[in-house]
Amino acid sequence: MNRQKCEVLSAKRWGVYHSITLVAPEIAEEARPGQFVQVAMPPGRDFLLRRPFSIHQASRTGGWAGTLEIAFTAVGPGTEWLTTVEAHDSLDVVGPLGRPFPLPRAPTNCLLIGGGYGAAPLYFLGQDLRAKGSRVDMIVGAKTQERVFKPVEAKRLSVSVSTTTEDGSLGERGNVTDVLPGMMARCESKVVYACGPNGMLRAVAEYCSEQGIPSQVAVEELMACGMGVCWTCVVPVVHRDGRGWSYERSCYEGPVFSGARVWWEKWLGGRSTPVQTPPEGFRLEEMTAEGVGTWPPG
Amino acid sequence: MNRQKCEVLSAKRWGVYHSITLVAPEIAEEARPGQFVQVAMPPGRDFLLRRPFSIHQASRTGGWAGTLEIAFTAVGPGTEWLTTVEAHDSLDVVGPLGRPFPLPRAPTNCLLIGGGYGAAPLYFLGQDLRAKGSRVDMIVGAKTQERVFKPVEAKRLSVSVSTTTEDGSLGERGNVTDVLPGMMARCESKVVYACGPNGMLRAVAEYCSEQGIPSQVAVEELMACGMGVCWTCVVPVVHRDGRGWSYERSCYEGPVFSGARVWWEKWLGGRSTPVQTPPEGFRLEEMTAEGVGTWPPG
Amino acid sequence: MAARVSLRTNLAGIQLPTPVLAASGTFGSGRELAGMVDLREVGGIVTKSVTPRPVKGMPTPRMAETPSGMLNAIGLQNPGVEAFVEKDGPFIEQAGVPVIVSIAGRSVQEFAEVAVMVSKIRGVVGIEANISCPNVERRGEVFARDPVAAADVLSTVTRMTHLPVLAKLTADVTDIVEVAQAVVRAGAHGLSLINTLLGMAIDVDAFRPRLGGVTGGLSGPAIRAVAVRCVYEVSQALPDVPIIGIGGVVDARSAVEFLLAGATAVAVGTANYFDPHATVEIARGIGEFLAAKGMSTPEDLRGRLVTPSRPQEPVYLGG
Amino acid sequence: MAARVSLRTNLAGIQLPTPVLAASGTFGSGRELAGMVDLREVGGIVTKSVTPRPVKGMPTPRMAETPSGMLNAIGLQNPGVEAFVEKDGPFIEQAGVPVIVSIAGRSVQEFAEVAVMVSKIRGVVGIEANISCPNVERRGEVFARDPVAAADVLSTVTRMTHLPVLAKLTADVTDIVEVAQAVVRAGAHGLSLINTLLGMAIDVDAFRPRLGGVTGGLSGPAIRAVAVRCVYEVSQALPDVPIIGIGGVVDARSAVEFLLAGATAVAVGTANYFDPHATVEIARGIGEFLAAKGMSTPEDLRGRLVTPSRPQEPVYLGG
Ligand SMILES: Cc1cc2nc3c(=O)[nH]c(=O)nc-3n(C[C@H](O)[C@H](O)[C@H](O)COP(=O)(O)OP(=O)(O)OC[C@H]3O[C@@H](n4cnc5c(N)ncnc54)[C@H](O)[C@@H]3O)c2cc1C
Ligand SMILES: Cc1cc2nc3c(=O)[nH]c(=O)nc-3n(C[C@H](O)[C@H](O)[C@H](O)COP(=O)(O)OP(=O)(O)OC[C@H]3O[C@@H](n4cnc5c(N)ncnc54)[C@H](O)[C@@H]3O)c2cc1C
Ligand SMILES: Cc1cc2nc3c(=O)[nH]c(=O)nc-3n(C[C@H](O)[C@H](O)[C@H](O)COP(=O)(O)O)c2cc1C
Ligand SMILES: Cc1cc2nc3c(=O)[nH]c(=O)nc-3n(C[C@H](O)[C@H](O)[C@H](O)COP(=O)(O)O)c2cc1C
Ligand code: FES
Ligand code: FES
Repeated sequence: MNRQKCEVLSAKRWGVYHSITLVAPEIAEEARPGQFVQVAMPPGRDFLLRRPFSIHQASRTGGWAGTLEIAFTAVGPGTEWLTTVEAHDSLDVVGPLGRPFPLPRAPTNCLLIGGGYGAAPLYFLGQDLRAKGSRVDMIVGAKTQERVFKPVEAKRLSVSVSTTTEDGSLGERGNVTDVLPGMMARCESKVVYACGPNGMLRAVAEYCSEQGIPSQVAVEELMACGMGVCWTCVVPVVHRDGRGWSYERSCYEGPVFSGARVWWEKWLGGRSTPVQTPPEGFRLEEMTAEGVGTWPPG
Repeated sequence: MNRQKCEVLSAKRWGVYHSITLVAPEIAEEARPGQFVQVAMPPGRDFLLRRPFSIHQASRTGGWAGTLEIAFTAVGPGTEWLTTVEAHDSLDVVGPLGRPFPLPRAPTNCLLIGGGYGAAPLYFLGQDLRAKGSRVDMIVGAKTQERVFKPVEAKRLSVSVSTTTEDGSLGERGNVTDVLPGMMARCESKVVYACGPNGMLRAVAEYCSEQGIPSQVAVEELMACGMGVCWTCVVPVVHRDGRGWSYERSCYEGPVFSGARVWWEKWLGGRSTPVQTPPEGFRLEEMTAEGVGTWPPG
Repeated sequence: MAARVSLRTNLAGIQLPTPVLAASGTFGSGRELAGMVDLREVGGIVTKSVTPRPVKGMPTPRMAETPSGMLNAIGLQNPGVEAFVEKDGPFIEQAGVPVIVSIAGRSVQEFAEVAVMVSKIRGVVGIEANISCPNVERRGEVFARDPVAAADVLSTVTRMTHLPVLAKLTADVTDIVEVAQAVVRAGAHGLSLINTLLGMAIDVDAFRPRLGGVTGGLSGPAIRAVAVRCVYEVSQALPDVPIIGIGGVVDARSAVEFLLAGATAVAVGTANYFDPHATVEIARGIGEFLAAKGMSTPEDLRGRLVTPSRPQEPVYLGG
Repeated sequence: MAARVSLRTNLAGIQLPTPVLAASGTFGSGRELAGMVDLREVGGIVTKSVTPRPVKGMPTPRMAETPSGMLNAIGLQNPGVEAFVEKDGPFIEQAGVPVIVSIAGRSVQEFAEVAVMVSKIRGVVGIEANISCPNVERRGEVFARDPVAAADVLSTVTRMTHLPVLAKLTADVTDIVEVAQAVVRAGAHGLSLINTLLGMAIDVDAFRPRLGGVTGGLSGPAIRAVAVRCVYEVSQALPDVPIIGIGGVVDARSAVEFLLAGATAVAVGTANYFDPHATVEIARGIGEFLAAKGMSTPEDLRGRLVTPSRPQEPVYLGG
C-alpha cells in the first residue's frame, strides 16, 4: 500500500470508456491483477471520498515500466470530474489495494468473464495467466455494443472469446451466463475468474458451484476508505469450514473472493437459501498458493 | 432585480485584478452606479452562496449596450473559481441590487474616493456625474502600486487625481485620508463618494461629518442572499431624526449609505462615542432626489 | 402511459398549489422577491418570524459559510407585529400565494399576542410557531427543547386563532419524537421539521467566533441527513400528523427524500439565497419525478419507503 | 523571532507527541495503515470500538456520501475483546504510538468486562468509553443520551482500570453540558466530543434508505460547526476537563478551531479515509500555525478565544 502523487501520462477516451495512464512506479511495481487503487478527488467539492478503480494495466517492465492504467465510465460527480483530467495533471493515488486474483499453481484452462467495465482487470490477469502457461478464454458482456470493453484485445489475449450484449448489438443477445455453460464445456475450463456487476458475479458463482468449478470473483461494495479501516465495504463470506459467516472487507480480504464462499442471498437479497458449504472440488489452498505473494500483509 | 444566465463576453486580467464582461441586457438597462450583482457559484462545491460584486461598468447605449463588467481580486474559493471563467462561459447573475449612489440635484464638485477594488464602481459613477455636469476629482488608494485600480482611467475621468499607496510604491505614501483634507480644499468638493475597505469609509465619513460635507459610502458586510430576505448583511444606521438606530440591510437599504448616518463604533468597534445626530449641512433630501429613480422599489 | 400529475397539496387543511414552500427567514414575506419570482408558482411562503415588539437583532457578522452549509445569527430581527401587520398585511392579502406567518416570542403570553394580531390579516392561511426561542420565564431555556414548555405554547396559540397551527421543532434535543407528541397533544395541527442546528465557527486568525452572536444556526445541505432522520422518526411515531420537511432541500431529489420519509410538504431555506427560483423549480422537478414513476400526486410518495425489517435487538448506529 | 514550537500534549495524563489523534473507527488500531503512514508521527490512535463478544455488524450498504460528509452504519462490527487482545495486543505493544482503546457495550457490565481485558494490553495508554450505544437494559436507549446511564458507565469503567478514561459523548441531546457534567462527576478524566450525528438518507429511485441500517451516523466537515459548538459549550462549563475535539477536522485550521474552542487535542475521523496522512499533516500544520503566531505550544491556544460580551437577556440564535 503506497500513496503517490502521480503525473498523468495520458488520458484517453474510447466510446463510453475513459482511461488514464499514470506514472506510479511504486504502485505499479507491487500491483497484481484484481487489485485496485483509490483516487483522491479535488478539494473544495461537496464530496470527499476517494473513488476506487480496478488496475486495468500495470507495467512493471518494458517501455511503460512504472505506469498504471485505470479505465472508467462517468456515472456521477467523481467520475465526471475524472473525465476532465488531462496529461501532466497530478492525481493523488493510494494502492495497490485488496487481495488480487489468486493464480493457479500449475498451468490450467482459465475462463475470464467480464461485465461492462468489470472486464478492465481481466486483461492484466490474462497476461499473467498466459505468461505462466495457462490457457485463457474470455466472455465479455455488456448492455450494449459500445459498453463492451475492448473486444479486440480480448481476441488477442484469448484462445476463444464469446461476446454478449443485452440488446444483441454485438455478439450473442443475452447475458454472459447464457453462454457460460457452452464456453465452459468447449474450453474445458478448470477455473473461472469474473469481474462485473454483482448480480452477474452471483450468477456465475452459483453456476460454478453447481458444476464444482472454483470461481474467483471481484466484487463491488461502497467503500469509504479502501484501506481496511472503516468496515463499510463488507460482504458476507462463509467460513472455510462452512459453519458460519462473517462480514469481510471487500477492500482488504477482497475484492476478490471465492465465489463459493460469498453468501449471495444475505448480501444481495432474493431467495434465502441456507448457507452452503463450499462445493466439492473447491481447492482454495491450491488457488492461493501462488501469485499472492505477501497478501494479506502482516 | 433580474436573474439572467449571462454569456461571458470577455474575461481579462490586469495586475492583481480580473474583470469579466457579461451580456446582461436586462441588468445593464436598470443598473445605476453603486449597485451590485450576485454571481452564482458552480454546483458540486462545498460553498453554496452567490458572491457580490460592484457593477464596474454597465453600458446602456453604444457598441457595448447591454453589457456589464465586474472587477475583482482572488481572495478565496469563489473568486479563485471566477478567475477560471472564460469567454462564452455562462454565469447566473442576479441584479442590479441595492441602493445606488444618489446623484446631486444640481451640478457640483464631487470627490470620489476609492480604496483597492472599491474604486471599481466609481468610474461608472464618475461618468454619470460628469454627464450631468458635475466636476469630478478622485483619490485612489491601495496597499501597493499593483493594487491601485485603473489609475490611468482615473486621470481621464477627473479634473485632478491623487494616488496613495501604503508602501509609497505609487503616488503619496499613506492612506487616502492623509490627502483627503488637501484634496477637499483644493477641489472645493461639496460632496464625497467613497467605496473601499470599511475602515477607510469610516475615516472618510467621520472627516466629512466634521467638515459638514455630505458623504455617501458603499459598505461591505457578509451577505447570504443579496436580495433583502435574510437580514445577514446589516449595518447599524442612525435614524434620520438622530434619535435611534436600526440594523439596515446593506444589500437593500444599502450598500450606499450616508456616511454620517452609519454608526461606525457600533458596527466596527473601537471607541464607543455616542450616537451622532447628522451633522449640519447634511442634505439627504437633496441628495436622494435624483438618479435614484424607483429606489427602493415598492 | 403517463399519469396526470397534480401537485396540489393539503397540509393540515391548508391548500397549497405545490408541496414546496419557502422556509421562514429565507424569503421575507415575499415582497422583496415579488418582482423576480412569480409568487403564484410558489407553494407557499412562511414569513420571517414576527415578535410582539420590534427586535434589533444580533451584531454582525451574522453569517459564516461552512462546508455545504452556513451559520446565521440574526437574532430574530423584525419590526414587531404592529409594523408587520401594517407593512406586510396589505401585501399578503394580494400576494397570490398562501402565506403562513411564523410567530415567535419569549413567553407563552408573547406568542399569544402575536397569534391574535396576525390572525386578522386576510390572506394568512396558517401560523407556524417558531418555538426555537429562549423562554425568558425559564432561564432562557429554548421552548422547543422542553416538551412541557413547547406544549404550553401550542395549546395557547391554537386557542388564540382559527387558523391551522404548525409547531416548528429543533433537532437539538434528545428525543424529537417526545417533543412532537407533546405539541400534537397540545393541539398543533402539523409540524415543521427542522429548524437550524446550533453551531459555531471560529476565525482562527482573529481568534474570534465568526459570528457576532458567537453561536448560530447551521442550515443547508450539510444538515439534510439529520433533518430527513427527524422527519422519518416523527412520521413513524405520528403517521397522521402532517409534516413540512425542512433542512437542506436544494433540488427535487432532496425534496423527494423528505416526502418518502413521511413529509407532506417541504420548505426550502438556504437554497433560496443562491437560487431564488428554487421553490418553483423544485416543484416542477417533483412533478417530473412523479410522472416518470407513474405517480399522480406527491401524496403517493408518503409511506412508500421500503425499509428492511429491523433487527429485534437495539443496534448501534453511530459507526 | 520565531518561538520554539513543541507539539507535545498532556491529555488527562496521557502524553501525546502531537495533539492530533486518529478518531475511533477510522484508523483501525493502526495495523492496516502502518506500512504507509509512519505511526510515530501520529499523535495517538483511538481504536475501533471493542465489545465483549464478536459483533457481526449491519447489513450493507453501510455508507452513503452526503454533502461535505458521509453517513455510516457499521453496527460496531468487531471481533470481540478476546480476539482483539490476541490480534491487536502485540501490535499495540510495539506500535510506537500512544493507543487509546475505545470500548463499547450494551450494559454497564459489558463495559466493565472490556475495560478489564484491554487494560492488560501493554502499550495502551487510555480508554475511551463509546457510550453512544444502545443500553439493552433500558429499551435500547443510548447511554450518552441519558446523564444517569452515562454516569453509571463511567463510574464503573473508571473503577475497573488504572488507565485514564475518556467519555465520548453525542451531540444528539438536549443539553450536552448536563451529560458532560454527569460523566465527569462519575470520574471521567476527559471527554471526546463528538460522535456522529444521527442521520438518514434515501435513495429516491429505489424508494429505500441508502443505508442497510436505515439510519446512521453523520460525520465529516458537514458536522464541524455542531462539534465546535459542543466543545465550546462544554469547555465553558468545565474549563479544567481535557477535551478531544472531534468532528470534521480536515486541516490545521479546522483543528485550531477546536483548540480555540477549548479542546486540548483533536481527533481526525473521516479525513483519514481520503487523506491517510491527515493526522501527520495536520499536526505539522498546527506547528506552523503556532510558529507564525509566535506561540510555542498548542496549549497556548486554549482560552485565547475572544468573545464579545454576551447580552444579559437570552437571545434567539436560530435565525
Ligand atoms: C473495487 C472497485 C473497483 C472498481 N473499478 C472500477 C473500474 O475499473 N472502472 C469503473 O468505471 N468503475 C469502477 N468501480 C466503480 C467506481 O468506483 C464508481 O463508479 C465511482 O466510485 C463512482 O463515483 P462517482 O462520484 O462518479 O459516482 P457516485 O455514484 O456519485 O458516487 C457516490 C459514492 O458511491 C460510491 N460508488 C458509486 N458507485 C459505486 C460502485 N459501483 N462501486 C463502489 N462504489 C461506488 C462512490 O465511490 C462514492 O463514494 C469500482 C468500484 C470498486 C469498489
Ligand atoms: C456589495 C459588495 C460589493 C463587492 N464588490 C466587489 C468588487 O467589485 N470586487 C471585488 O473583488 N470584491 C467585491 N466584494 C467582495 C467580494 O464579494 C468577496 O471578495 C467575495 O465574496 C469573496 O468570495 P471568496 O469565495 O473568494 O472568498 P471567501 O472569503 O472564502 O468567502 C467566504 C464568504 O464570505 C463572503 N465574503 C468574503 N469577503 C467578503 C467581503 N469583502 N465582503 C462581503 N462578503 C465577503 C463571501 O461572499 C462568502 O460568502 C464586494 C462585496 C460586497 C458585499
Ligand atoms: C438566515 C436565516 C434566517 C432564518 N430565520 C428563521 C426565522 O426567523 N424563523 C424560523 O423559524 N426559522 C428561520 N430560519 C430557519 C429556516 O427556516 C430553516 O428551518 C433552516 O434554515 C433549515 O433549512 P435549510 O437547510 O433549507 O436552510 C432561518 C434560516 C436562515 C438561514
Ligand atoms: C465509518 C465510521 C466508523 C466509526 N466507528 C466508530 C466507533 O467504532 N466508535 C466510536 O466511538 N466512533 C466511531 N466513529 C465516529 C468517529 O470516531 C468520529 O467521532 C466521527 O466520525 C466524527 O468525526 P469526523 O467528522 O472527523 O469523522 C466512526 C465514524 C465513521 C465514519
Ligand atoms: S472501504 Fe474501508 S474497510 Fe473497506
Ligand atoms: S444579504 Fe440577505 S438581506 Fe442582505
